[in-house]
Amino acid sequence: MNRRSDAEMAARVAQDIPDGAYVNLGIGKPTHVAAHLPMGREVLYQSENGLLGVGPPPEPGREDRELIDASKRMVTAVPGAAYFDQCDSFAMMRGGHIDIAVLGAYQVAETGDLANWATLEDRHPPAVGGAMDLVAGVPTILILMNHVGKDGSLRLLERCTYPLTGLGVVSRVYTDLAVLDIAPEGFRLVELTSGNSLAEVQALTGAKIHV
Amino acid sequence: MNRRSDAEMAARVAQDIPDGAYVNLGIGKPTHVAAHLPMGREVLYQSENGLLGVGPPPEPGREDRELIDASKRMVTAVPGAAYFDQCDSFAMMRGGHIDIAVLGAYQVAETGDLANWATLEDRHPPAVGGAMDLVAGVPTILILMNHVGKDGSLRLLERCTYPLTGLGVVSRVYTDLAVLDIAPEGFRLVELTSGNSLAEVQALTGAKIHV
Amino acid sequence: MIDKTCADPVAAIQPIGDGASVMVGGFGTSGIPYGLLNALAEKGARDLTIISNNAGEGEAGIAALLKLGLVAKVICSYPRTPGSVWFERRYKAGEVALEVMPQGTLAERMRAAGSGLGGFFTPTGYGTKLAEGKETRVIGGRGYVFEPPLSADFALIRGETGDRWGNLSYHATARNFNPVMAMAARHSIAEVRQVSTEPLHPERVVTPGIFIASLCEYAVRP
Amino acid sequence: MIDKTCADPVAAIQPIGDGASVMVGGFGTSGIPYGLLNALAEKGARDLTIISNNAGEGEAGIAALLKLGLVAKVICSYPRTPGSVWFERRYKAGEVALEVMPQGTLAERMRAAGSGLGGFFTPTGYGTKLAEGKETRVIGGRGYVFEPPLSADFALIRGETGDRWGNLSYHATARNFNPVMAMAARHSIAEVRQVSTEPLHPERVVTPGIFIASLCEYAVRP
Repeated sequence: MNRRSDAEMAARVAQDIPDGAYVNLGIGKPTHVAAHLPMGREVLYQSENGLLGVGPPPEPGREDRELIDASKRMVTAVPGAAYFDQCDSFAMMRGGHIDIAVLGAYQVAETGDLANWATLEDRHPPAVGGAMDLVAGVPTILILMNHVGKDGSLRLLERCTYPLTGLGVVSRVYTDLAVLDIAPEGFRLVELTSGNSLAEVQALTGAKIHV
Repeated sequence: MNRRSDAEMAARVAQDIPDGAYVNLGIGKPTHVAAHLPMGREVLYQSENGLLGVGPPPEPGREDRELIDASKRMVTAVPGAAYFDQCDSFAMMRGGHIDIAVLGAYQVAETGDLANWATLEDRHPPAVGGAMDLVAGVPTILILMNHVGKDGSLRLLERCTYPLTGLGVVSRVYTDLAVLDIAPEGFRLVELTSGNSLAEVQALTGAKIHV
Repeated sequence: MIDKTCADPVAAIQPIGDGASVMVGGFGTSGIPYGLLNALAEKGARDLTIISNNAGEGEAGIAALLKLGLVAKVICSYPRTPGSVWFERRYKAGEVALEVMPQGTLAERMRAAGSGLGGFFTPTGYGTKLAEGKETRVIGGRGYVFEPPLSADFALIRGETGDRWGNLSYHATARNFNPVMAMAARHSIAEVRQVSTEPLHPERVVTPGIFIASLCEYAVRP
Repeated sequence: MIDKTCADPVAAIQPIGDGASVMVGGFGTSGIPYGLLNALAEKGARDLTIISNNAGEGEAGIAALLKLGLVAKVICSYPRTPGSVWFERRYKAGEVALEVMPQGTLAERMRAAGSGLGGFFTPTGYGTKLAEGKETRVIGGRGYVFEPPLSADFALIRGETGDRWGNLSYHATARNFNPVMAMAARHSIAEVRQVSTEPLHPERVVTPGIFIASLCEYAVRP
């Protein structure tokens, strides 16, 4: 199988982010999307902890440990940025003001259900953060994930088996193997990673891929 | 009958406002309370339109038509003041952060019910403003009013006949004739305006005054 | 590139058509977007629902819309300002509908809309005429009234300084309803005393630009 | 005269006793009132309920309270920060109770408490495990969960500059939960990098002093 690297997946997501969009990038892989935005587009990234206009990491010697993103990494603020408190930050999410959120996932169902905050095997304390608020309010939820789990488990399914983050919320899934829309009939193929056949990808998908 | 003037009534209310209090003064007569605060006390006055720390009127030549109080008169901001929006302003009221509100009234009942936003005869459109929010949240509601209406109607009653602003919300009533607490048993005498007898004041009160 | 600036109030209010619901910032005469309201009066969009704290005074602003007969309904908390003659005239003639609610409830219903909430319970107005017909609930021994969110097609906002991203600062008590209306409406239009070519400092932004669709300069102070 | 300044964190946290519920500002390591938390750890108040976004990391702050066994319960949204070893240890040993809720719901419940509301309906978490056992309602075709207000005995706040009236400004993303916690708790205590002898400019105040019971200087940056 040909697989998109993490950077290639992030770059593919970035292609779909239009000029002028307000975008929340989830912790982990989604944070890399910003680095791949095509030239000529101005996008404002929101960080749930109270910043609209997240910029790149600070230059050495200019770090500010009180200016961080949701992943708790030090960042900068771009021109046009604003700071605000948690209430305003989550108003932006729940109120539908943020256009797009890019999130990771454990599982996505063909109905658009998303599971990305807890597994069944998890021995750590449960931790949800802002994920449920994002999917409750942001109109376009893009998922960036590996198509298959490290243990070989299928992750694109008819129904999620892990606890849900939200019901019917996902718009599109970007994996190392394919890009799939959530359509009324279920997963609908947008594109295969070059060199893979539909049959190969279908075999690694727990629900029908419609073409 | 001996009657306190408006200025004397305002000064009497001001005696009861402790140092360090956060106070909302309603439109009309209550706005005059600030001018009578005893020396040595620092009180911050809130104006519902978004100012905590209302100061005296501006000196000539220093007016700012965008710095006004709830009565829409130009004011100043004292040292320690803050501006904020309507949501935060009403959070201060409803959330119990403002200590005292001084309001006018059409009628007060011995149960502490207050009617101060509409009458039955009123031919104007109804207008409520912030009065209901104040009485819903501010723990101490002081009422500054004339004991008897201009038409001779009684205004301190067993039950209000006008539409209510709030139920059981009044702490104390200051009139031109007396100061009365709302106690479990009803109106309880605090003091009579000097020179009046209890019998005289009782005759002008629509509910029993307990001593 | 993000650039939400518009040439002038006329261009900014262009999307507002007949039958629109329009939130209008301001309290008394402070923080009212007179430039946008003048442009709207000139355009003559009809059958408007105006949502504001007051119902206009004098001859300008909301009063001008009422005078021209462009307003079908007013939703507000305090329509009885001295000088609200045009509202009184239209109201008494039965030419404009009125919905009155407590000022804090008006603000909080807007915030609920802007924040994606489905409604809230407030103690304000419990047991009064303004709660008649509404769902109530006793919580912890206190009575509360259920209030739904309040959105609008448009909001007209008055700010002090704005930048091309739509970030706004305000001046003194001209802030009042402007920030919450900017959140609550589907399309929020701001006039500012000054459009700055430099971005506002991120600590000084009161309304982040995400809540603003377009802005224009209108330098006249009230 | 209003003067809410305290000599130091030890004096400021003096009212906090055993069994108190304590909101703690901060997200990650930004905006955490380390000075107040250190003083609280030193005092050794026991059986605390800590309400915060995270559950501490490393050895300082909330982690120090957990290490010392002073915490009976944590209410938070995200206790699984890398380095939250003391929380994990106490949690796995059954020595600390945990209540997890979505981050926006945590913030909004605090705001409801601070604003005198009786609760609200949020779409967040509808249909998920975190909504189990909660009242739900379908409004306009969407599902919502009822959430009650969340208050606390105390809040520990980290600000940038404060004045004797308790007015606070913040620095960058250190703002986070601090303003809403200041509103929500019955007694809010702030540490600030600098107590200013001049009043803050009224346009620059983020937390008006009415929400702050006392404040002290703690100049150490994280």
